[in-house]
Amino acid sequence: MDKFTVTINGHTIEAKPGQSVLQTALDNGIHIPHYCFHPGLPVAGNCRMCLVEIEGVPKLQIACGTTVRDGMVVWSNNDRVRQAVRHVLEFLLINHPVDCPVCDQAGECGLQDYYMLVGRYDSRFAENKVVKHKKATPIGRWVMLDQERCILCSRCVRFTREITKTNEMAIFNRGDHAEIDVFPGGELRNRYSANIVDICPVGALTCRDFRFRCRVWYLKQAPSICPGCARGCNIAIHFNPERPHHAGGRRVLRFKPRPNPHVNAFWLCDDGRYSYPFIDDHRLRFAALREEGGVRQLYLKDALDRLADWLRASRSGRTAYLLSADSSNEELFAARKLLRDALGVRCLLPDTGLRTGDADDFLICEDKHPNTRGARILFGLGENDPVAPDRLEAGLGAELPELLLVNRADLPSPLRDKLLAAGTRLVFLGTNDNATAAAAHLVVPLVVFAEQAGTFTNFEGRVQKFELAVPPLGDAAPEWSVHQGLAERLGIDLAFPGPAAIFRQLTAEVDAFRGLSHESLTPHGAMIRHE
Amino acid sequence: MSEIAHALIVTGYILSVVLTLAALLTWMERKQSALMQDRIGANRASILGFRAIGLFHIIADSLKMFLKEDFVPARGVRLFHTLAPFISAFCALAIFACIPFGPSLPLGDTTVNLWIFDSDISLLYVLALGSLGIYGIFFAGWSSHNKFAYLGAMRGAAQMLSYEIALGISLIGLIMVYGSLSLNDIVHYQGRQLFGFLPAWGVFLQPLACLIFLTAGIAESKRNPFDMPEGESEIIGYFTEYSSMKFGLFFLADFIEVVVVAALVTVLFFGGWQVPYLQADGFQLPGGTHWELAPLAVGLIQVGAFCAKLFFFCWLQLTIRWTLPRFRYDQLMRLGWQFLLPLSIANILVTGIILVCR
Amino acid sequence: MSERILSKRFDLADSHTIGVYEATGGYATARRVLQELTPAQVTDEVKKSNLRGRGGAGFPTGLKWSFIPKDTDRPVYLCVNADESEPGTFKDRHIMEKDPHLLLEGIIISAFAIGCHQAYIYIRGEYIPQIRRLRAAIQEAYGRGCLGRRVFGSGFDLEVAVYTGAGAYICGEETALLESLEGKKGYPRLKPPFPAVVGLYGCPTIINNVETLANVPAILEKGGDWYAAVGAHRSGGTRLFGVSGHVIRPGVYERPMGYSLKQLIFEDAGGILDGRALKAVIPGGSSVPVLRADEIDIALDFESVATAGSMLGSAGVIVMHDGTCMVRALQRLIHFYKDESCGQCSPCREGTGWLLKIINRIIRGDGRPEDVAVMRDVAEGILGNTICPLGDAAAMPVISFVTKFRDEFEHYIRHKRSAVPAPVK
Amino acid sequence: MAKPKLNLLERLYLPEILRGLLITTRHHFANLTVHILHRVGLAKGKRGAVTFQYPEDPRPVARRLRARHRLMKRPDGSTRCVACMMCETICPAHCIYIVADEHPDPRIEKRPKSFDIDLGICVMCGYCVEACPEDAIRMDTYITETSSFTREGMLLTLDDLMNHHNEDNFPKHTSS
Repeated sequence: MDKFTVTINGHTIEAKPGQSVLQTALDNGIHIPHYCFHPGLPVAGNCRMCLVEIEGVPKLQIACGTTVRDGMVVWSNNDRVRQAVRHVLEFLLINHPVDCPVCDQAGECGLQDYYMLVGRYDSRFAENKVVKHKKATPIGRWVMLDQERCILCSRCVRFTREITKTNEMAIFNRGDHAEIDVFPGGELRNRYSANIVDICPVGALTCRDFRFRCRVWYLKQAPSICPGCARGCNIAIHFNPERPHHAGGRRVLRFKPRPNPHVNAFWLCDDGRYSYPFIDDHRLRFAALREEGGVRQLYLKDALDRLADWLRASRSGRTAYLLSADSSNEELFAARKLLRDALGVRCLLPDTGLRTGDADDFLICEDKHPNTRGARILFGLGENDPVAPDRLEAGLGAELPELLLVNRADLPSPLRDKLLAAGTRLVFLGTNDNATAAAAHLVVPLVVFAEQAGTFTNFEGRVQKFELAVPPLGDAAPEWSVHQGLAERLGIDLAFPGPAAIFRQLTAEVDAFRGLSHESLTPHGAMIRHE
Repeated sequence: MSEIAHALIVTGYILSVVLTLAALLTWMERKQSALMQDRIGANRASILGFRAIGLFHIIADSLKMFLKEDFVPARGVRLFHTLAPFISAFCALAIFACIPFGPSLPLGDTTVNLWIFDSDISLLYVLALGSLGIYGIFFAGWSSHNKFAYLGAMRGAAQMLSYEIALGISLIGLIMVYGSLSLNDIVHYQGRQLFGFLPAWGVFLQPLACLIFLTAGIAESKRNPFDMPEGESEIIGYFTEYSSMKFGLFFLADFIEVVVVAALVTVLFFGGWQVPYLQADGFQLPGGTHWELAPLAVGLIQVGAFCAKLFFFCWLQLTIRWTLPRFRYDQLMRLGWQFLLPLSIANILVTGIILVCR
Repeated sequence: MSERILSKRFDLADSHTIGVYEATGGYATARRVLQELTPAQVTDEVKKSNLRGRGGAGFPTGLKWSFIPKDTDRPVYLCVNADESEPGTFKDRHIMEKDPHLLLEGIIISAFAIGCHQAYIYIRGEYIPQIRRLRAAIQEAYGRGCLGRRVFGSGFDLEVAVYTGAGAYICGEETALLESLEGKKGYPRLKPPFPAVVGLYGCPTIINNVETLANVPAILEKGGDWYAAVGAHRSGGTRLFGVSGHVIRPGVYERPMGYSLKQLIFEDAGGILDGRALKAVIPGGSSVPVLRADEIDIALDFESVATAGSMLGSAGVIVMHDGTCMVRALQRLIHFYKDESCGQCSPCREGTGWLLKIINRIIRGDGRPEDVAVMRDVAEGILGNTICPLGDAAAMPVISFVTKFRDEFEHYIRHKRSAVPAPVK
Repeated sequence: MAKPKLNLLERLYLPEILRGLLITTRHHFANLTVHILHRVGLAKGKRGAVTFQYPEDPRPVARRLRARHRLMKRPDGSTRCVACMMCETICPAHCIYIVADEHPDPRIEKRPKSFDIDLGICVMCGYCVEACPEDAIRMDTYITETSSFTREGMLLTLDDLMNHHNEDNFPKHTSS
């Protein structure tokens, strides 16, 4: 038999044999309170919050540690269960310092949630709380430990034991003096350490980077894809739209992993997670033109006029375009339609983000761009691409181009100097400031991935969708709309109403993407057809 | 004394009485409304710590008016914008030319007439000037290039036209009785007695006309409960774009009109300067009692009586203004056209029938 | 005097040596079993005997053995639970001290029955003389071919090792014992899976109490039916009752299942100390509900004691006379459980500490009227909601104490002193 | 709303208008009399108006009046506020701006680096006081004169909120 029928709170639902009662309930939208259970970790069964009554079993059973049987009848909402859960919650709370005002977890705290759900609202605890050793102590680069807030669910211990296999954490002492900690003299050294902040159901483990920046209820979130490497981990962008006085004006405050069983399960590496500041820091907001006597800021439309003039003036074959693997599929496709197909511009993908040897066997990839695979497919790049920095000059052709459009990349400074000396007009299209942007004759500001919707193709060919989170800064525009603006000025027919339409055209024109649609990309993305 | 000098002196006297009264009314309105509403009212302006129950506010206000920026809207019409308050104030003031403030006072060997001119068409003159006042309002609204001002002006025009008719017609009965349009004649006529004891005042001869005239008169002066053109709570009104002394003039004209209405009611319906039983030689009570007085004393008492009556009707208008709530525009129009106009026509008919049958 | 199965050699000189043991018929049964019987026959005989676990829960031993998967390709382990830490219980140490070979013979037969070639004796670290005796006995047994390769010349190999615990009460819980044996922190495991399927190192494992295994040779010697007949109801054989507290002759008494508790206290143990009146009896080790003096006219077998509202548990009978302050007595018990809670699951970790704080406060004289109800409610919150029975063990005495001696608790709270006068020194 | 039915007399208006005039006139002359008597030093116990002559004659305020805010202090003089943002969150006018910072004492953990209230926006609803879990903000200063010539002048900073010239007048009651 491959399907069981179980009845939970009167709802008859199907269950997979071998699955736990709790997982079955959660999969079917029935919420049973739980702390120690996490779908990505082995079952510990120690918090006792998920107690349920199973008909025919005299004692209450924990839903996380009980596998379903066919015909099982489970109650998680009757008085007996509620009473027991209320007891357990009371036990967890008696020694918990109710310092919610200073606790960063407040607002996304399991204790608060279940207190509202099943709590005994008036405390009966007239004693002194147990005082533990560590309050607000850093235990790693990213993680702050507060032992008093800990409810000893052991999720973090199990994470370091089972997922990273680094075993930095353990529970020390016994009874009500038990406390989590890193081993004496040690600290969290794995590259996934901040995941224990995510899985901690209370405020015992908080993020040192996010600490006191913003209360979580001010945050809104948008589903997205981590741009940190070619893995394409699913993330939620947490941003603060209304209170600019927090976090020094940064809008995006953190990335949180979103579960995707095909890519990142429940996890996210620290490198990707803390890559978010580029969204707000050192951004190019307005177009800039370098003239005799200095740099002048100008409107985007005027910059596009200028660039269109330059493109028109440049002799065919003497214009080159350096692609970026940070662009979305849609942006790359727009570049392909305009620059490669319509104008015959030479398009190269420079290699700027390969950190050889940095990969591990879990999530981290050597290629630090989210869409190298997409760029390769859309521009039909061969073995020599991406082009290593030392071969870039050769790649540009026999004579240096008259007009060079650089997308986001920072050129190696010898090449840059040589180009400028040779009189090449350097146009920088990009999101963040760098040396090339500073030296360019024309700067066109682009939006970052969080300011638009689109898709990335990860290293294994999985196309995944990301959504708009925050509005563009200043005059910055999506790359596809820049290409479209140029096309209008050059009299080329290239009309896209938006990224969704581009994606439709892309799936119609590019073989590898044929058959994909936005619907097929939810929720876990979809694989391209193999070339 | 030459005619000119005489006219100038009398004009000066009348202007001083009217303007002083109008200025005083600005203070009185605030104080009276405060008393009626259990408040204290204006009392902050002080000179050397001396407050004079708020009387200095008159000075303070006019100083303020003079010192304010004289503002004309950029797209307004400067000429009419400037002209408007003068028309308003002029028309209101000019009415006083034919209002007798008292009898002819014998001063030594001359007599001083306490009116500027007397004519057979005085009443028509009064009505004509009253109607001209509308131009001030209309110019103000139109030249301001402001929709609220314009709305106020339109309302004002409609309202004044409507009530002008009832006002005029209500007087016809009176003219039929008095048989004259000269205000002096009318006042003299009211020195008689009806049935031997009742002064022959217009209010007794034409009680309905009196009521209609008072109502329509208040409406003409555009004050609560008829302050549609101003409508502070909704459109601010025709002087929205006015500041400085131009606004001051409108403001003053407003109070002069109060005095005008009071003066006309006094003259037409309450015996003008007549005091009951006071004849040229003294009091002659109905029982035959006679109390002789010097002609000058009689004259002064009559001047005083006129001022007292004038003051009383000013007070009455203020009391009405601070007692009654504002009409809605449709109610205002219905009252004018469907109520006052038919009533005033009926009044003429009844008066005519009585006169014919007598 | 009734049948003595376990303690028959206790009075002999040098009863712990293999010489004495073999001279009194020792190892004969094991030798016969290994040569003549099949494992299934042994298990059947034990099933027939109604032998029930002596550790406290009273689970039928034969049934437990039969849970071992028949065709497993993994090794099967036998763990002997000699971590006798229950307050009021001191029977296993007598077996290990006076007759360790009886235990070893039981181990040999049991291991044969379940197909185990490696047995571990997990003994509490404080039992130093017993550890020495046991190690010496194992040495002797190896020397005589009773253990090791080809036991008694049969084709059956068996290694026995002694493992000393570090003094944690929780390691007497069978799965915590396994964790400890594996070298980890003594945290009880979630059940299912039961150890008989996934036990030590993930292999099928049987965990039996010392006294349980010591009964096995007699069952195989005289037959399961005979053994069942010795006891009462569905509890076969005899038990070692450890009587302690306010009695004249405290000690270990072997009596058949179904023996009268009253007789045990007033005749065998000589009655109450100082001629005082009996107040309360805890019949099965500190973790079972207490019985008032008027409730003790019961038979000591699993079913009868359960009917009386308590449990036979590990048969450690704790007797308290009327000079005992029940509040202080409960404080001692709670203190013990609070100290011994492993801290893994929330109700027991937090609840025992809370209970201790409340009762300490009562004894300090700061009790509140609602405290009794709160204690009861807290204990009920622990009861049945934990991974292992330690939570129940802590909760049951609390519930029974505050229910049956409520007056004393309320008196203490109201008057800030005990209802029982302090004992005269 | 149902309109009241008017009887004939009421529909004639005039009697009702006269009745209204009588009421207002009565007030007018009664108050006038009292004021005149006051001038000559009589009838001191009778008030002729409900007006308070602010500022010479400050209006008595309710004990519960919500006036300008203040931040409470710990015994060592530092602020009691832990920058939990409850007040900032509940504020319906969005007039509170808090930036949190690490407190040097790990037992307190959090403190406000800056705490600004824009009185130009504040609606004096008192929700911030209700929401505060630390009793760190109160509106019991009885300071009602909070005008300024600039918008910036209406912004109270942490320092403004903690130090007041009339601190002695504040209610003394303290809760934990």
